[in-house]
Amino acid sequence: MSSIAEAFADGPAFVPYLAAGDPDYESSLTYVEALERGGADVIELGLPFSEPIAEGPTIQSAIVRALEAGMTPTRYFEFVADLDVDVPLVCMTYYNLIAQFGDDGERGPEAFVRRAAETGIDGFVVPDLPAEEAGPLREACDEYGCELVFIIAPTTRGERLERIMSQVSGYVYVQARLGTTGARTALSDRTAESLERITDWDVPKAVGFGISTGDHAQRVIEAGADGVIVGSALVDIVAQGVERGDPAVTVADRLEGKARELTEGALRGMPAADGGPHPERT
Amino acid sequence: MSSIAEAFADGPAFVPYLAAGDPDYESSLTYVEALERGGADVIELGLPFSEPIAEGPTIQSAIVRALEAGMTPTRYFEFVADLDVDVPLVCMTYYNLIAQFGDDGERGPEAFVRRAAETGIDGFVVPDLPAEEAGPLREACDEYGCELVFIIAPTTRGERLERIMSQVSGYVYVQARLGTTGARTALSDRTAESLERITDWDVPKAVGFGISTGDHAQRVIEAGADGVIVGSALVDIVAQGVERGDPAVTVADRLEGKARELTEGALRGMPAADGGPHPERT
Amino acid sequence: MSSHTGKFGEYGGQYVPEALMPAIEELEDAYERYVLDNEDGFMNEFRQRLADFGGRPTPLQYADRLSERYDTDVYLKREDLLHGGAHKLNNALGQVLLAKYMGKDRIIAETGAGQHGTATAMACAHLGMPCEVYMGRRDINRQRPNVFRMRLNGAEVTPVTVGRGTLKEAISETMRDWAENVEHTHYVIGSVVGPHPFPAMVRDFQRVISEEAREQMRDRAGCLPDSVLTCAGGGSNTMGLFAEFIDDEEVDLYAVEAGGSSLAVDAEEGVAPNSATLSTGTDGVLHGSRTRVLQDYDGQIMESHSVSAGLDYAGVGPELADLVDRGRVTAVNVDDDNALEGFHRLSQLEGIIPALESAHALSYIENNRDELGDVILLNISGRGDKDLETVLEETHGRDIENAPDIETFGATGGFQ
Amino acid sequence: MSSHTGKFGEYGGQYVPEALMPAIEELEDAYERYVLDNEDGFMNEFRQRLADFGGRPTPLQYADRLSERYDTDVYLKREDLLHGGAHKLNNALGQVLLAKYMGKDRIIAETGAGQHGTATAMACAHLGMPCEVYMGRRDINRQRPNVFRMRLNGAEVTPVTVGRGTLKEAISETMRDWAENVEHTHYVIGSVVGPHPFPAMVRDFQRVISEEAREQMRDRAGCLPDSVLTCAGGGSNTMGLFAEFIDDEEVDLYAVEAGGSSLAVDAEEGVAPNSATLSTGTDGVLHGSRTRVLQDYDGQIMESHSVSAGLDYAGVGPELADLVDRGRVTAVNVDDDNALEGFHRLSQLEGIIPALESAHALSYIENNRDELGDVILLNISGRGDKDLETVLEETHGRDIENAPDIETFGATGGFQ
Ligand SMILES: Cc1ncc(COP(=O)(O)O)c(C=O)c1O
Ligand SMILES: Cc1ncc(COP(=O)(O)O)c(C=O)c1O
Repeated sequence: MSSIAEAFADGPAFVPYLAAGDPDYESSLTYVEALERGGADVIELGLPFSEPIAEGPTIQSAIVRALEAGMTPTRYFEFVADLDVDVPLVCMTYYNLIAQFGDDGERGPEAFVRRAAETGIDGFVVPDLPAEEAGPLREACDEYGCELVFIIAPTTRGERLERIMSQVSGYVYVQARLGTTGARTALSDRTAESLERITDWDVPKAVGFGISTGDHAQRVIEAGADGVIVGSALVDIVAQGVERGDPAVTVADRLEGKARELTEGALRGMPAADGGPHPERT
Repeated sequence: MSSIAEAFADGPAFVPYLAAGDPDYESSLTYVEALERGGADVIELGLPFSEPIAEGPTIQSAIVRALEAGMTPTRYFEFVADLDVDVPLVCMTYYNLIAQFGDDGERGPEAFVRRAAETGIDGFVVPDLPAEEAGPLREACDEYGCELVFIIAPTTRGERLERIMSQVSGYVYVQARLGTTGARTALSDRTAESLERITDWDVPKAVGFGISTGDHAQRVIEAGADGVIVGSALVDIVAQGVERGDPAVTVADRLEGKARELTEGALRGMPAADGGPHPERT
Repeated sequence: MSSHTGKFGEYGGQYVPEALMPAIEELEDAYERYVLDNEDGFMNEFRQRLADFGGRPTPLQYADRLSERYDTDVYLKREDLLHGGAHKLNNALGQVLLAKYMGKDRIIAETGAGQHGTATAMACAHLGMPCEVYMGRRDINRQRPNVFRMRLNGAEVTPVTVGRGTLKEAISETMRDWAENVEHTHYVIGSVVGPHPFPAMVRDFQRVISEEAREQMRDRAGCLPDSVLTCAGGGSNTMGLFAEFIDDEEVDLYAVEAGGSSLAVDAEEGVAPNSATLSTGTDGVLHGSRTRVLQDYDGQIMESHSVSAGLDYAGVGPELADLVDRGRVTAVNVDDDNALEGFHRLSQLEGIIPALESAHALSYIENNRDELGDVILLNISGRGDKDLETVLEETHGRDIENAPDIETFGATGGFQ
Repeated sequence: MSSHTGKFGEYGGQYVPEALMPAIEELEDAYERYVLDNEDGFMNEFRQRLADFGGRPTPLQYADRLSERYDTDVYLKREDLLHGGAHKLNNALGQVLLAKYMGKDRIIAETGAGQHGTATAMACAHLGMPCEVYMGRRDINRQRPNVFRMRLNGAEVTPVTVGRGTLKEAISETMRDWAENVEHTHYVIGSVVGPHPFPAMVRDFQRVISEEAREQMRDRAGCLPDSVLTCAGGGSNTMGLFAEFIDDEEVDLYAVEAGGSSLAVDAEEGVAPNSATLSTGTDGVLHGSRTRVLQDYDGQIMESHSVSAGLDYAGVGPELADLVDRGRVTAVNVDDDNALEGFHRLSQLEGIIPALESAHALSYIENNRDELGDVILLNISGRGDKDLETVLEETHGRDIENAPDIETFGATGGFQ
């Protein structure tokens, strides 16, 4: 059983996202570590790309901050190595950085995955890489024992669902609503419907896009998800810290607090042992 | 013999121009009177029109000053009546003012000429009225005993010359060079050539456009002209007075001086009794 | 009406300084030989260049959304698509080419809004002729992009500072230059105004508009229009659009002038707050011909006004004045506010930003739909790019029904 | 090269968020049915509207004075005469019409210089579709007239403030909007870039340029050109002009990119002082497709630069990249200074003020006349009215051989 599979094994998983190096290398290390203290089961760690077409304004800004502070793919792997966390790490980035990555005279997905795996990355999410174009990355993941997470959108149906199912591993990232990443105050009611389409998939289902409170997390789990992915709500805390000039420890405490709120919300949503929304997993 | 014919009868005629009412009614009266003292044989008195297409910048500006000071056709005739001069007056204006002139319920050339003749005008020059369109004005002039002066340009030739010859009376205004009115430092050498084309005309030939010194005047007369027409060089003196804020008497004195210079220059150009450039006129 | 005599009823003629008469006679001769008799294939070359360089034929477009709005068939003749952005090139190219055939080696022109100046500068660059354009100082300041375009095309732009510094002063100034350099210079006048043969010749260069439009109407609509509308400043696009329809007695012709801010005239001040010469002017002599003009009781020419610089002229073509007198053309007018509304309406409904001049004609339909019959032909004489600044300024602070919110065009925020 | 697979050699594909994939598949289907198979007469309506509303065909003009200068036959394809002032309308009208056929009820688009945005806004007004255009904050400030034109046509213009606030950011932002509203919104992309089917579809909408030009060359010159040149930003006018000549092996095709101020790239700073993607770029994935891009060693996209906003893009169409790789198209470039010279040259010699984009292609002839053969076809992709301010600023202080003296364009005096 892979480390990611294990993370989803007992109870709902809380999967937070932060952009590596936002707003600077050192602070960012402490922020990611705070997430683990707050209960993270898996951490999605963004490798910043200059054209993040799947992100909303919050994460875009985080990426700009990280890039301006000097984050690069090479620094990213140093960052991962420097991180003191025990939970599995998923690298979230865009395909061009993977395609261009050079190591030991080689370029492309294999070089990237090899280095990532060596450094301690357990899986990948690449929002601009549809299943149709994923061949080379899928192979590299297989070779180095990494997971390749895919996103399914509310609009994904029919053949596309099947194509993704045949490629996905680790977990499936269920996009709760259309659009880009970003915290919302109201939760999309398309979540349950989305989950229904994939009840028979044999990977855990983690729901993301717009989750910002413990209450949201609870309801997502109640709707049948195996995990909640939260990005913008956490990045907001980093942004706020930058804006107010708060010391890194204060920001880290807030992140830990928010993570705990979300972890607990998710736990509250877990079905009772006597069955409930997740009959298949009792 | 008309008064204009008389003015040309003995020796070369000096024909100065000023715009009536420039820069104001009262000063302008004294300026015109100064011209007579300086030796004017005939005075061309401009009736200002808003679009003086045949004038250069100097006379344009004079016209703008006169219009702004309230000159109108009606005021113009009052001006003529108020003038204390004995030499013949030629009204120089544009055709629209003649065509629009209203008097006693009538409009147009006849009304205009009647009023002008009553007031003491002896002739007209209308630079935008070619011989082809001059019928109505010609008739009115005949009726009221006025002269109708035409301009011939260096480019006027053949049929056009004849058409003008058949209509002209008083004198023919020989344009010394192409273009619009305006004082020049050098004199056009087209003058003699222009005069040659009309040696057989039975009206006096007055040359204008660009004459500004006694020396010019002399040479024009030597070239065979019967008179010199001078406008811009005189208007320049008025403009200078306005600019410097000189009292009207000072300006009038200067005008008289300039007029005298031109009169004398013209006289110097007169052929000796034993013949010379004007054999036909001994 | 015989254009050969240079008279249209009472109007027309040649009221110019003697120095110009020989040139005008020479031009008359050239007009008859090259334009009317196609000597040396002049008209063929003209037509060919209008096509290749100018982009003729311009389309006739069925305006879906206007037609729906007015429950009638509205066809637009798209002179805005001509090179330079207005019908002006038809005339400028014709005259510059004619000057070449005549052996002239210099071109002068006046311009108000700058459209005729830019068209002339383009034609001169195209045909390799030196070009000088006179433009009022005030117009230069109002129409900088057009000044710059002329300069880019290699023309000199000479400011005219006399008087109010607008079109009428620029025309006078150009005539003065012509009087001086008449032997080797041709004066490209910008509309169907001035002494004969200009009104007839400019009309004949613009006639291509109605030659095409009449044919296109037959092809597209299967019939002639019930009414034909366009704006009239000097009236060159007007005569160009009307020319071939004049003998079609069943077709109503409308010349839409600029009503400005009011039709009242302050003769005391010598100011007309409009340019509706055909409606409010009287017979007079201006810039070389007898025609309708805006003048005071004495015959002094008045300052005209319109939100659209291209219509802002105190005179009008003598032939058009005569057609109105004879009842063949109906002279109407549209004021500044309604012209702006027409401008915004066409921009939003059809995706065509018209010249403010053309917007006058468009707006006439809005309030007079019933008298215009079932098939309307409207000339879009030019595009509105030149008018963006003016529209911005003039729309601001007025209550223009359908204008987008352009206050937000400021330095910050979006433009929702 | 089969466009049906969405691949051009190594290039192309569909690298977009999953949320967009269904829409892209729907679009693929619509492209095949309506565009390729002319279902419901889509292509007929498209062609008709391009003619009546757009002003097609645009002329092919023999350029007398350029031909003389280069002692060769230079023909200009006049896309500057298309409605809106550039070839952009061909594509915008095609896509907006397609969106209507697909039952979409909202249009979004990105724009850099504003040309694609204005073309889309015009097409939307014409077809009655609501329209929102994303535009970088910096571009908004540089291109105010185009912003105003879009607003006049009823479009919303939404500023993009991320990053440097130019085209690349605007494209990303439009993709985000699309990802959110994909079910009822169509994204009208502005060039032959983006995920399949955009590159093939946009090419097919622009193909009309070469369909006309090839025929016109045969009619006018009696032969095909030896070389065909045009500028390439994303490459839509380029592919449109090349499409029908690709099988004519004897015809040389030149894509002229913006050399900016230098071909050197500062990978350290992430800045390319040019937009010569085909010459200096490397394989990468940008905005949904694999193509040549300007990127640093890590794969971060670089800021490109060109004096001409419409060429200022870090990517290029995948099909064009492939044609260059395969040796069918020659990629060359012209720097800012030479482009400005070309701009002034065409303005003065032919009376056509070209877009700065088009000026690049023109200038290539100046210095490479010998390799181009005896008959040259050059596309004037747009007119330069939009560039007046830029040209004024950029010419000032440079030593541009044939520029008019524009320092005197100041507040006083003449413009001799
Ligand atoms: C677009 C446009 N339409 C109309 C006019 C008015 O001129 P005319 O009445 O001679 O057609 C102008 C003059 O500049 C113009 O630019
Ligand atoms: C006139 C003109 N030409 C060329 C271009 C470059 O675009 P493309 O390479 O897609 O033709 C643009 C882009 O805005 C343009 O406006």
